Amino acid sequence: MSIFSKVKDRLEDLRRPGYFKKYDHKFTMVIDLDRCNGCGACVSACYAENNLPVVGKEECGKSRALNWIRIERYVEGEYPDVKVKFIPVMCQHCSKAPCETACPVYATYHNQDGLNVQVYNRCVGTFTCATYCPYDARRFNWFTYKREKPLDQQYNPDVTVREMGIMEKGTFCIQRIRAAKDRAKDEKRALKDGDVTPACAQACPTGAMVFGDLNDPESRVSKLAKSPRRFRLLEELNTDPSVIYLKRVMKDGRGTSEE
Amino acid sequence: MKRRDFLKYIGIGGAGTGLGYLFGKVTQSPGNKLIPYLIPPEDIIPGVGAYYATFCTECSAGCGILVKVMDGRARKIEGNPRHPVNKGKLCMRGQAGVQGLYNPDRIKAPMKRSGERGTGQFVEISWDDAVSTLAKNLTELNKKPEQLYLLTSDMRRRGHQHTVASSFMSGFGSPNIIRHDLLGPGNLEFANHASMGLSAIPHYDIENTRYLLSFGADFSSAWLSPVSYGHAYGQMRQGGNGRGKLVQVEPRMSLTGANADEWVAARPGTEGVLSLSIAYAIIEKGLSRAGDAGSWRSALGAYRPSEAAKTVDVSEERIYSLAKEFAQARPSLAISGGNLEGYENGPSCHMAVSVLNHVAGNIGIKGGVIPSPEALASAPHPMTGPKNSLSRFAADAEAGRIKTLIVSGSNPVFTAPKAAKVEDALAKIPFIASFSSYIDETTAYADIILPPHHPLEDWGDEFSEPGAGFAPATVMQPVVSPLYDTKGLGDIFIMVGKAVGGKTAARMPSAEFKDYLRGSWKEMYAKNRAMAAGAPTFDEFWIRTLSEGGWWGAESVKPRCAAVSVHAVKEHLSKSVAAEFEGDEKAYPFYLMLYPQAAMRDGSGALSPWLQEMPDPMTSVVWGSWVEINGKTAASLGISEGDVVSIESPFGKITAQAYLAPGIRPDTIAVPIGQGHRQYGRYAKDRGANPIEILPFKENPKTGQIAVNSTRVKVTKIGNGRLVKQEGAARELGRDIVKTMTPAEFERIKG
Amino acid sequence: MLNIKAIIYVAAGVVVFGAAFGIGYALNTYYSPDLDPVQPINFSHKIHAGDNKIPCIYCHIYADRSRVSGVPNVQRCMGCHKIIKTDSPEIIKLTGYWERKEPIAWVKVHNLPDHVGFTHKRHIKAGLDCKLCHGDVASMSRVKRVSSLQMGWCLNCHEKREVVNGKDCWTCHQ
Amino acid sequence: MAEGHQKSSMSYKDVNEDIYGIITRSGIGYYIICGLFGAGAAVLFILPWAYQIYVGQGVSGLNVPVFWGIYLVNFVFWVGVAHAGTLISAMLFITQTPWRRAISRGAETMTFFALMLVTLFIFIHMGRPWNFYWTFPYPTQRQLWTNFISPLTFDVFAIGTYTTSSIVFLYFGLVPDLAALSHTASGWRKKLYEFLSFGWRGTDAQWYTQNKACMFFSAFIMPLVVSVHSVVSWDFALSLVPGYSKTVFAPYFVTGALLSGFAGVLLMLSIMREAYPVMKKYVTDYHYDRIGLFVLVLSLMWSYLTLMEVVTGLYANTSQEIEHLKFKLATPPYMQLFILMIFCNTVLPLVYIVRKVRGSVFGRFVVPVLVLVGMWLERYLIIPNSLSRKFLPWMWQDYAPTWVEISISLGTLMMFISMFMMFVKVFPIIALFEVKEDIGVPMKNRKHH
Amino acid sequence: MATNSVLAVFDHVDTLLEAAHRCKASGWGFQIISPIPLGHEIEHEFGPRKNWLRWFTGFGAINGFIFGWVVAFGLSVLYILPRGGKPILAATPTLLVSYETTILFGVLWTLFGFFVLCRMPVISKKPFHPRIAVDGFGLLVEGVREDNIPLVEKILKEHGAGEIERIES
Repeated sequence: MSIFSKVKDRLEDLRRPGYFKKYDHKFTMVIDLDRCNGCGACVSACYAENNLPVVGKEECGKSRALNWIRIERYVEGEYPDVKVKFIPVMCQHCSKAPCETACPVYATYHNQDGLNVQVYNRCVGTFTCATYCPYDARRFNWFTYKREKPLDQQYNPDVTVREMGIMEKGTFCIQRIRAAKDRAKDEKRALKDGDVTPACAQACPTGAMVFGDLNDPESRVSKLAKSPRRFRLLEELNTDPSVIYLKRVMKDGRGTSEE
Repeated sequence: MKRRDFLKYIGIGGAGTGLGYLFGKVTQSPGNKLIPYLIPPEDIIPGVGAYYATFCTECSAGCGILVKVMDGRARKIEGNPRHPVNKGKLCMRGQAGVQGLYNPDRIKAPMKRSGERGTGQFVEISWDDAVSTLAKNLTELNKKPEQLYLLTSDMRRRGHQHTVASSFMSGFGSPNIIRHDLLGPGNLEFANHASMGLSAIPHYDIENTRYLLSFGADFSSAWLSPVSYGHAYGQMRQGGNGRGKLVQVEPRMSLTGANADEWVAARPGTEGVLSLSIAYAIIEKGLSRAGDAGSWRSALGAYRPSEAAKTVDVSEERIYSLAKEFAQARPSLAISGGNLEGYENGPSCHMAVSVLNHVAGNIGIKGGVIPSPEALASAPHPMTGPKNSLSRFAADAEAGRIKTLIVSGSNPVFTAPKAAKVEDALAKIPFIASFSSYIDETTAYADIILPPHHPLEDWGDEFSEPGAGFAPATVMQPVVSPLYDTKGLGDIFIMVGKAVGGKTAARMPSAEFKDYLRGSWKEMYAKNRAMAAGAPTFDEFWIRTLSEGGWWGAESVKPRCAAVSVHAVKEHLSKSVAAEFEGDEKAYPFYLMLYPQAAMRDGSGALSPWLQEMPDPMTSVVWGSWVEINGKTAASLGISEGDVVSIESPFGKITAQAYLAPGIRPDTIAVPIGQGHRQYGRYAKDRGANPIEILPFKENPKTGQIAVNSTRVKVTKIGNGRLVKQEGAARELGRDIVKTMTPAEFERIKG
Repeated sequence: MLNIKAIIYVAAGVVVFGAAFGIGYALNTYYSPDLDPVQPINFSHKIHAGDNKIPCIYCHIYADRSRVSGVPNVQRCMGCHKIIKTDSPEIIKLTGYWERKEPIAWVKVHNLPDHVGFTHKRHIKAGLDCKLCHGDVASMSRVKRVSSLQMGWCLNCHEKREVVNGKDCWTCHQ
Repeated sequence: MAEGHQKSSMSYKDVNEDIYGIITRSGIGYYIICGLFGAGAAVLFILPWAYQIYVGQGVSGLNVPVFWGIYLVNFVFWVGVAHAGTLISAMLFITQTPWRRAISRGAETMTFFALMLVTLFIFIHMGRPWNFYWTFPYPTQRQLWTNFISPLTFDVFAIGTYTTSSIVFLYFGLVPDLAALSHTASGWRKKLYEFLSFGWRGTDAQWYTQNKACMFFSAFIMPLVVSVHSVVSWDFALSLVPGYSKTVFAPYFVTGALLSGFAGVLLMLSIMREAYPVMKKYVTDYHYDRIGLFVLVLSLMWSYLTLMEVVTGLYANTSQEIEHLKFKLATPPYMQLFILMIFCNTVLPLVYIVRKVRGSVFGRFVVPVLVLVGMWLERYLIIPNSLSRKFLPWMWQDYAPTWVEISISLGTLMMFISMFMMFVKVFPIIALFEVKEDIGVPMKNRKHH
Repeated sequence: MATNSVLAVFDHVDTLLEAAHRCKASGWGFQIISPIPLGHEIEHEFGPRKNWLRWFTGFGAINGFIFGWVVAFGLSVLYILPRGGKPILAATPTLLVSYETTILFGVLWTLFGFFVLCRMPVISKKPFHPRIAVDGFGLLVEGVREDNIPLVEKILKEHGAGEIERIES
């Protein structure tokens, strides 16, 4: 009987969407669009931290820049009533990510930290994940990009330099998450709020980006995520993203008056 | 089995073994070498990053940074969380600092010119040769030491590196220090001094203000201290004590304008008029908080909204509503910069904004303009000397009064208009030495280059403008060992000074610059009681300072008082506050607005591939320059996006690609500064256009600022093209991607 | 009719080729020179770690603090060999390096590709014996790789020891 | 028995000689043309592909939102072309339609080579094609398998199964013919035939088994044909992309595939008949008549589904769908391409209503070529075009193929032709025994019932 | 008991079938070797037949179906990597995979069955006449006692056989 029920439990487990009963962590980023001024510091920080290659003018012209995070700018209205909205978009680490189902070789999957991770050395480059991604967050190594010497001395050794033919995307600076876990383990404690800050959030001058663990009810993100200004990008697609935006307050803003 | 068959199988087997072996070889990772240290550096653990504190030299804001060093190499620059200026944050420009250090086009050793001047051809020589050549040249000037000129920049004019340079010049006996800086806040400083009597830039308390009225000040990208103001902006919006409102007045929507709640597209050059008319409206409606409102009312009589409205191209009602909101919000703050700094009568414009602040009672209050406290006692004096007179420099060179020129940290060939004739001036100078890390346009004219360390390899210090309650003193220390055969900037002056001998050598510190710096700090430590707090001995203090990145006042210092009196500004406001533009309105129908981007600033960022690839926030253009034209204007001129257009002013012509911007006045076009280098390394060279070239040479005689918004231009289409930018379509098409809410709703949910 | 002989011959050929391929592959994988390369100095772990019982961490000083264990620097070697056995030919080679101020270019025996984020620190802190992966180095006069260092080999151990998140790709890959 | 055939006058011997003649008797011109196509394939396909592998996928025109370009278009197109072959054999076998017999081998061969290109295009479009085998579930020391919920894994299984089944099906038909021809042939062909026929004699039991096996295969392949192209359509339909995520895709793709497949068979037969006049004895106007009707019917079905594809988008009326349709239907040059596609696939096949046209030169050559072009355009208008207009307008980008992509596409087409031509020189392109069956069983006394 | 076989080549099928009837009546075994399938005619003459092929196919198909499920479910459980918020044991996609494997295995087992039932590949030399490859219809009479051979030949001749060959076993 016990074996039977064990098997039954196990099967139920395996039938549970996403499998994990509860993620160890649910790393989440809250981006306050009312703070964000679109300065681009996060983009640059990401280049520095994650060994992103510079592709040059010609490739940029083909829309092949390898920016893991970009700042989208949407314009409303015509002169003189122009309204501009900025939104930093990176990999949204969807809990129900379309890209994860797409990969035939498990190069992208969801891990216990609630992250959508990309395993570079497993990728065979079928492009499926990128076409499925509604946020266009994935970038591809069209060539083997080399930094001219001695610019290569700046490479971050904690992050692989990707070769050609590999898909990549924002990782929430997973190397920093690992390092923080490593430190926490050394100090024999659990990970606490503020231990991990991705490069973009660290650089953000306006403090628009806040990163933390949504599983921890005391964390800053948990508190911010309860904000009534909360929304998620293309939420109607039900991808359940882990990046939560807070609405911009604008003179001609669209209200949520339906509520 | 026959013998022949057997042999066949042997062959097959052999081939199989060989292929298998090869396959194994190919699939295995190749073994590589492990090269250990001969003698291990003490503080380095291989594979573990260490952080060294220093400060950022990419602009004059002086943010504190931490450099992550791993295996002896600088890997990443992050903000120093302890530093009061940037509070651990850092802009894109600061991040890219490592690309200056590891730039492939850095000068690796002293060099001597081998080709024609201006072509940038040099051969390497030894330091001994370089120093003795320069020293020999200087000794020949012994009779007339004033024939030595030093051309330097306004940036970092406050540290000991420049003290050494100053003593070098004074020891040699030449008073001729020319400071040239395209984007320096000279007009603002002058205006603040003249109107409020402040010797330093005050603290604009954006963080605590509830209503920020910005006249062209693009504090989100390149104005004064973008990181510090960026942080303050975030706090103002969602910092917890009510959401502050931002109104931006400028003809071209800048990044800050894009974030503003209201964008007021005043006619170029009339921002000062608008400011004064708002001030007038405040007084008129009896909302003024200034004690001397009455005297102001009469002084500002010419700026009645009813009359100003037409000049400014902003409706009278709007002026009144702005005035009402500005005066009623407490605290409110008006700031000025950007375009205003670039007008020929920039000081007057700035003063007009000071008047507005005064009238609304915003000076000296929290959330307003807070005058800086006294700087640290015995901090090195800011570099003095004739302020910013490139015209004098050009004239002196023309007259043959300059025999030897030392260039350090300035690049006037690029940042001065063609009309300034800097190149001609340089050609006249018999001997030019450049202390530069890169072959920029000015260095290309040099006869000899003495390359200094990159700031990440060098010693130095910085005393940024004191903010409210702190006077930071930041130390620059080498975070990596020098990459090439270069010397510290201070050491170069010391070396040359000693080689020259005589009085010059006597004025030079006896030791290396590093020890001189330490000695100076010891002196400062002795004179400042506040510094000693928590550090009983200097050694302890020094170690703490190095590890924390600097020292910032622990005690809050009382700010000085300041007020604007009619008397002080009368003289400056007596003339029209509206700026003049060169060129006939008929022939040249458009105002030309030049503006610095966060990435390139005055063009010094162009050498970094990261910054080149960083999309401009407002246009998303990368790796090049563009001209922003209003969509309707462009349509009437038959220009579509990406078209190559020529921009012609009375002083020259450039070509650039058109970007149809929604946020720009129809009578204005805007071009970013920073591209169009003819030298300056592989990433910057021959990319885009340099709009400074077509400016008239208008130097403000009092402040030395070159007016960058001072001409009209005409625009003609000359070809088709495709603009390299990142945006596909910038309209939401009703998808409601970025969700927003109204301020009223925000107030409701907060309550 | 059908040439049965031909079928048999072809089949035999395929078998022989396959077997030979396997042998070649195995030869390379398990007996390749990469496994116990000749080092510039004939350093013997047997003498140091075996006979003289010097603990590993004495020379590989970073093993418990960093991802890399750290090859001992020349200074550390010279620390002892200024006095001990200065006349042995290998030590003379070492002294030569020291005097020329030239680091010794050891050949890597345990080499991992760039995308593997292995860290010594965590494994040492978990109380693993160095022997577990490096074999009984104390009995080797020339170091030889005894483990395949392949992913499956890592995973087996992770599974056996029930490492937390031990089968998550990003635990090891970077 | 054989409607419309004038073959009863032929003897079995004629058949043997004719078919072996097709294999052996060709002028030097044939080999030169075949060689030229082969060389063209080498220059236009092998070299650019090697260049692409060496330099990276960046040599193609793909960009950030448009990750799937004409490689995938070709992939889907060739899967489509592959469909007619087995379906003709299988469906018509089950219904025992006699006119199948003369054309089934040719159609199956086309399927076989089309599937080769399908597999090839999967590798060509990969970023790291040297790791292609990671997509197969096989045990390794890494302990990692493949993701069974990925539509691409379905593809691996579907196309793998389809390729295997097609080869087996082709082989089944070939066995008796090879056995028969091995007695006529000489030299290396004889050896090859003997080897491949594995000692087939044609005993009653063998024929019975062969017939049964073909029957089972047909039963398997009919659902397989449907599943393969619907699985290919799932690659797109299982995503969220506007323009991809449509329920109509499975029937739409299958119908389109059959349409292009039948057009391909039609074209192939016409060309073969010109190359081998002797084939005119076997492939007659009757065949054109039947296939033409098929094309007509399929084109009508396809047109209906195309209409529904647009209509479903319009009914959904989301901004995404509308923008996608706007881009596809109202933006040059895609608007013109769409009109061309409709002309090729809907308007043009209508000429087949006239019986005479079905057998005319126009009906035999021009229409099938244009239908194939139209079907290629259909895929082009679905695959890269939908990706150009995804959810975030900021990332909208257009796509244009580069010379590498175009060259590889042309090169593979040439490879297809040259391989087909070589196949004809090795194996009988008309099923020997089936044609004999068509002629009828020789009887001395009694009439065949 | 030494048995011998006789192979006769006929021009026409009906005569061949008549001869076959005679042989059957005489208790001799026979095989018809033909260039085209004669299933229809033979069944008409001798009644319907059956063989084991369906069992091969069925076995393969069922096996394939099971294989599909085992592979897709089993391998998902072996190395658990959650993806897309979908369950590890996802039924719908597995059905798709097993659909394909059913067909694949069915096809492969049918091929195998075909080889087995056709006794292919042939190891030894089997009686055959080159004319059968073109337009002859062979009747192989088996299990004939040696002394009955002339009788058989006579009967075959009577029914219009062309070439007749004795085949030594």
